[in-house]
Amino acid sequence: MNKKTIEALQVLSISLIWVLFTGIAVWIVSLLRESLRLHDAPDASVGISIIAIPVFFTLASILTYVFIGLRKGRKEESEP
Amino acid sequence: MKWGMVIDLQKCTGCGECAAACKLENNVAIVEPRESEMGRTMLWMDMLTIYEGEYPRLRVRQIPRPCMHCDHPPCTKVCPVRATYMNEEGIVAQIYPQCIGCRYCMAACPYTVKSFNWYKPSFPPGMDRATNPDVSVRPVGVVEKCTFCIHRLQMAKEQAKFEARDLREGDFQPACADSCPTGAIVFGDLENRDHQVNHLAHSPRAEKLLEDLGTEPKVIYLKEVD
Amino acid sequence: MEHASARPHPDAALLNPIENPGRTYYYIVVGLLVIILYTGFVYFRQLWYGLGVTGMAQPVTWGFYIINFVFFIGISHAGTLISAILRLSKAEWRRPITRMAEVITAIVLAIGGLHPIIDLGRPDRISHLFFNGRLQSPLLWDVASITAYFTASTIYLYIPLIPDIAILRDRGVKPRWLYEFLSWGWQGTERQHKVLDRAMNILMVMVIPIAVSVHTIISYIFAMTVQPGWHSTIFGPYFVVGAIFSGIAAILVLMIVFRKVFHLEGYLKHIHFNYLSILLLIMSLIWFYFTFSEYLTGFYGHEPNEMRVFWYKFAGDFAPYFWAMIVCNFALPVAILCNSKTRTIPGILIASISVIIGMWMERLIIVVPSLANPRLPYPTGIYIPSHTEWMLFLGGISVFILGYMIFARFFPVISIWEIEEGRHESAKIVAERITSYMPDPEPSATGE
Amino acid sequence: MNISRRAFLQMLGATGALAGGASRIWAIPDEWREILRSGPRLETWKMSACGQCPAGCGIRVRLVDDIPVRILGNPIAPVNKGFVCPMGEAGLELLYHPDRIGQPMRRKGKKGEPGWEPVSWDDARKTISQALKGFKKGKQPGALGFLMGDRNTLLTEFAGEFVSRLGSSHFFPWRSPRINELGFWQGAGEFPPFAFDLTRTDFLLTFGTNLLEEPLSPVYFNRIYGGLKEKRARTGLKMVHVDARMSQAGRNATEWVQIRPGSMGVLALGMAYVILRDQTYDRNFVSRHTMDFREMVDRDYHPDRVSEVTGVPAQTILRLAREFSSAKAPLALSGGNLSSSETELFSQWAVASLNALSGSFSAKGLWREPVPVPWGTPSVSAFSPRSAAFSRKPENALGSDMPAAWVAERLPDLAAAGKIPDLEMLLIAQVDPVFLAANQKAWRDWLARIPLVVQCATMIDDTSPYADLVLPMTTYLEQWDLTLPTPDLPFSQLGLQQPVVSPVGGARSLGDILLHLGREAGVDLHPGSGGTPYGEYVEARMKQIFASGKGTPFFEAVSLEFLEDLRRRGWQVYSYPAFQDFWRLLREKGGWWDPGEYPAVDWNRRTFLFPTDSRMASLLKESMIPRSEEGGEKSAKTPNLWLEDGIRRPDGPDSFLLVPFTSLMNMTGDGASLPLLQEMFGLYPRLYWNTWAEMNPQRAARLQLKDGDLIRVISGKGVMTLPVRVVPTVSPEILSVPFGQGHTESGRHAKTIGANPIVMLDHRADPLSGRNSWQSTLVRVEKINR
Repeated sequence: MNKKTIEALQVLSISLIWVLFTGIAVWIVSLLRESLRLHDAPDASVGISIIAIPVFFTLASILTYVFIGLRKGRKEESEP
Repeated sequence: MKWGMVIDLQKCTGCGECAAACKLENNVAIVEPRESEMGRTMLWMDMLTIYEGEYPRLRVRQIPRPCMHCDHPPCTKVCPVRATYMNEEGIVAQIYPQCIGCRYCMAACPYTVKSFNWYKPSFPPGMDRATNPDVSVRPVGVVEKCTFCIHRLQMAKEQAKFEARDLREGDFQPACADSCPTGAIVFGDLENRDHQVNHLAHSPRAEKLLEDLGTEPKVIYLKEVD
Repeated sequence: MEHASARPHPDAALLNPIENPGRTYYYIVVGLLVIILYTGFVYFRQLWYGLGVTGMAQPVTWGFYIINFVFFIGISHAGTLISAILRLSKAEWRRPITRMAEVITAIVLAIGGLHPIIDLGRPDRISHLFFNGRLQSPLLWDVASITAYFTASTIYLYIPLIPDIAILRDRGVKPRWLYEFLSWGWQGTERQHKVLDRAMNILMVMVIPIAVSVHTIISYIFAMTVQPGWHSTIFGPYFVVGAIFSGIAAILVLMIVFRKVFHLEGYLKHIHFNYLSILLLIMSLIWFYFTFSEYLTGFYGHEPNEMRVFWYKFAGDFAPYFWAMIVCNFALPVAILCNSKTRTIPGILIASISVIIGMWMERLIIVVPSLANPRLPYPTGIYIPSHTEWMLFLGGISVFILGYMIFARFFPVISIWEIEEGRHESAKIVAERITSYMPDPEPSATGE
Repeated sequence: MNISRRAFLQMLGATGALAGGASRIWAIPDEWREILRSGPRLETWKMSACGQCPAGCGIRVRLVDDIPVRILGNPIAPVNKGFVCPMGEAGLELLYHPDRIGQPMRRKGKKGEPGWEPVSWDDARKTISQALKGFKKGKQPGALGFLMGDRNTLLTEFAGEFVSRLGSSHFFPWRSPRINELGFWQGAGEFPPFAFDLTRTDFLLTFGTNLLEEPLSPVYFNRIYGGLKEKRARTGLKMVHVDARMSQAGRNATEWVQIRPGSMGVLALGMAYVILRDQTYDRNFVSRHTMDFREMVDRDYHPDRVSEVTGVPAQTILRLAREFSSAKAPLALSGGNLSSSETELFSQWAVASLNALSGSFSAKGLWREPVPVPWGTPSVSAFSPRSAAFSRKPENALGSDMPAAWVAERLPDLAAAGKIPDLEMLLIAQVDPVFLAANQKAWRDWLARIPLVVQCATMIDDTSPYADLVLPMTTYLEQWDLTLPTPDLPFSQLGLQQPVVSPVGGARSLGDILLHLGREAGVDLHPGSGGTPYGEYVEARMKQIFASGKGTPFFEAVSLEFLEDLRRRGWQVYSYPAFQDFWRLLREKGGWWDPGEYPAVDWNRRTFLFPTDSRMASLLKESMIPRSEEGGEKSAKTPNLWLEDGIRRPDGPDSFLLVPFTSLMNMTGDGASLPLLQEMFGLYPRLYWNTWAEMNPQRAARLQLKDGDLIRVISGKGVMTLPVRVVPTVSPEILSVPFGQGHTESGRHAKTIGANPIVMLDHRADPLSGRNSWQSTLVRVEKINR
């Protein structure tokens, strides 16, 4: 497998992870709205979502940070 | 509008007719011997037996036990998919097509009133014909329990609408109240001053099961004084 | 390069299992696959007929599936949490241990996370959870927290793995593309190291609260109900302690196994076992303290329903399990680990295994008795797990072993680069750190 | 099959009408399912009368598109006022039972071997009518016998008529014992016994009589008990239940008195002794309406002795006696299934005399005199409509004037004793003697000896293997009949049974079968054409009622007094100028009743005889029935002697007195074939689909038995393995086992479920009444270690 495809795959995987985490965030928010609509213990729900959503995004951003960082940090000659 | 039930233990003879009527009215599956030995028998209306004292002072209390339809139901809180919830008329209802069968509500119910369809509900061959057409038969793998015969409420409402009037007391009676030979089970709107249950609920004999849990049952017992 | 391991690597022992796995490896894999397939069939049967094939009934509506759920998640706490703590506290002896620990987490968490789904009466309706879920139910808190923990710990496993992957890539181990893909172009430059360290530092701080939250929330599943024996404020920390406890035991067992199988005596020295087993001993004591206060309050309050459950555990049908649990979790490990003579590798192995069994029993004792003793005058419930449930338990364990073996087949179970780093730098760093603890030399001394 | 069913369900779900369950039933025509699926779902209600037990409650059946889906109570039926019992609820399970036979069955193998081949109705009819013609020619008079389960309907009387028209007197109605019947028969020469009005008593003393769980009229009595319980909180009404087991009657009483089985008569006389000694007895009544009072007084039943015999503390005896005699309207009841012991007749007699002494009979309106139904005497006089199944004819089975029903259970013994000739042919209908009788073996042998045994049944039951031919009979939901006034109730009613659906399969109603058979044998019981001639007979009988102008079709609730008043002033509550209107009303309302309550008993025409030694001795001589088994020599003893050993005590720590009891879920034993009842059977002990044994905690502790352990119960007759329920509601001396399970046939739901305590009973009987005893069998109990 040549370098190009592999790099493409790597970028793809990172973006997929973003998609996944955004999905989770959206899901939690929708549940939140649901619980507000039925007003069953929205406070608990709010609390959870406040914690959960940032956690997921931090994780995603760490990954991206590492990814980009490593690419930036490569030696010059490794560039084709 | 808050539906509730009063069971007068001073009148109740513990004949068990309420339980039988309930099973037939709601198409509650009949569990075959091997299964029921494991404790999978389904009774929406059960009969509790309590032995008090010793002979010659022995008294045996028999307590019909439907779902308590709590005002603060421990079961609805824990349901992850809103398959059980309290409707605006105070009835704790089950949505069978919604239930994922996690059985959390069963674990959370302090009265243990819920039963689970471990297998596809089976009716004695022949009886499947005679099931009550007004009540859906539950699929396998969902939790079920007493619904205060909510289907009858629907029909009563339609009837009332058709006759262009409001619901009257007695229009809507669950099967157990309907079939109690001694009239020990009274059903009605706890908030409506004209309804009998409203008065009975405030009688000095009134008590609730596990009152201290603060679940606020809407099934109220009038205790046996003699 | 067709030939791997052209030039001898200082840590060849670590690369060996990857570069030329033995034949027995494949035998074991096949064996495990057979078990797993059969388990799959058994589960399919359950899908087909419904949960009736299990031993559950009213009032004991939760059985092995929930027990194992709690148990596996508990085990998973070993890894990430321990390694994070060790990393954070800059314990140098952590280097050969961390990765093994992290791998446990990743795999066991996946297995444990599946159990609630196995337990569902209608798994086909799982989507309801996403479209009409309700956040007020502790079950959903779990879904959220476990997902978070799983992702976090996999990332936490992956990032320190990158340099090792790069090593494998450079040694041209097959499949090249895999390592190429996963190594993210690591070349070990200064800059890359800096990036890696920074990411690690953020992660280890993040992971710890998540890990704690996960098991706390699992305990909430029980504690949020009003059932006797469950409705207790101590449950959160109690579960977390139990989790770490069983986790450490699991790590120890694994370490001993790998040490034997891959001849890692050079890496896993007695000192590692010694430190970890002392940690285990401490956890055992803490666990006992929690258990004690949990039951004492229940007993002293003497609330009838509580007492019914209490006696059911202490003198009733569950007494054998209860006392066995006390022995496995407290008496035996403490006896073995207190004494430095018995704190040998075999001793530690025995202690850890007994702890794992004991912790499983603890979960059993938490879940079943409260359900079996309803508040109203019903007969006490009976629960006899069926063949299906046993098989799924066994299957879960085999999946874990298989997963671990596959990981060990492709990646080093001990972080090579961290070891190297340790070789070169740690001595210096530690020396500096120690001097920094030391009181400064007397000014007068230099004055002369 | 599954798939199709699921599709079917979804389909119904869409239309809102859901039905589920297995689809392998032949009993139901398939087109019904079609109708239910695609029908317009028109709801209709049909009135009829329940036939599950002799109570004859009014029922109303809900039909959707003419398919019955539910049975409820008829709100205007005076007995049950719109309520039914679980057995009544389960009626449709009987109608739809998958094991109902669709056509006549001929036994393949030898007698006693199941294994059947279907035959056509014509063949069956030929076989029978040939036999019958023989009797008509008067070859062997009386070689025809008819054993019939008496459901207290007109059909019993009709069947009796059928038999006597064929020149035989061997009609043996089989029915569960009634309250007080033996006592009043002996004490006041009354049969049927007086009715009583529970609502008027202020001290109810029941000697083992369990009105709530016996097939008298459980719904009625549950209703009344509910009222009494509510009332007693205000009026201080006392309800005392004397029995070895705390049955529902005991649980709903204010006090339960444990007593040794069989010794109730002794307790009653013990109380009488106290009353006499205190001089608190009803002087007026005693002096005017009784005999043998002197002898009565002489007899010594000192409390200490009584307490020794009965196990009831002397203080309790004194207290009960004084409370009872000081009550304004005391009422003591005895009799019924559960109290049948070796001293039963004596006990009932003693209890009746307790009523006489305590002034119960003088209390206003407490005891009522049954009024015959106002239809003239039937064409054949042997069977009075009030008491179907009662004959005083000299050629009666016993040769005395004992009601034949009292001994139906012991026919084999009578045959063995030569009291009845060897039968050529025996018809059996509506009863399952091999399951019900204590002397099973004797029954098997006797049935095996009879050349032709024909059974009319809805499904193959335990007796069928001994029948040569089984004719498929309709259930009460597919046939015409009239339920007769319930004994013991203070008013009379006739419930109209009418076909709710056309007969399922090839079943025919017993009435029609008999009519056809009769005609073929040259006896025309009722001139009538058409498909259901028996229906026409029923109609004809109602014509007589119409002619009498008495009573009214069931009528919406108005107070009895008001209706009575209307009637007296010549009003009719409904207007029915022609019989057709009357008949239409009957079918709409579900029955006829006379709103006027029975008149109070008039003692001026009667005297009450006290149970003295001399009387019992003479009675013993008169009604001595030699028995095939051990009883023979015992019956020669003098009353005191047999009384003493008629009361048994357990010997040894593992020895118990086996006491079967009936439960509301399966009063007659037929309930076992209905799944709903099989499940409800264990409602109280929470042992569904099973038989259990109830044991007192003390004894259980001594035997190291925990609740739920398995025990082996061993008697002279057999062995049962049962789970034990350790409950404080049984006396330490007895082991209480529910009756109704342990069928060998009777359909898939009854087969091989539970055990039958009746099988275990030693074959002992009350030498006076000749009725088998349920309470005099000692058993040993062994623990089974799992």
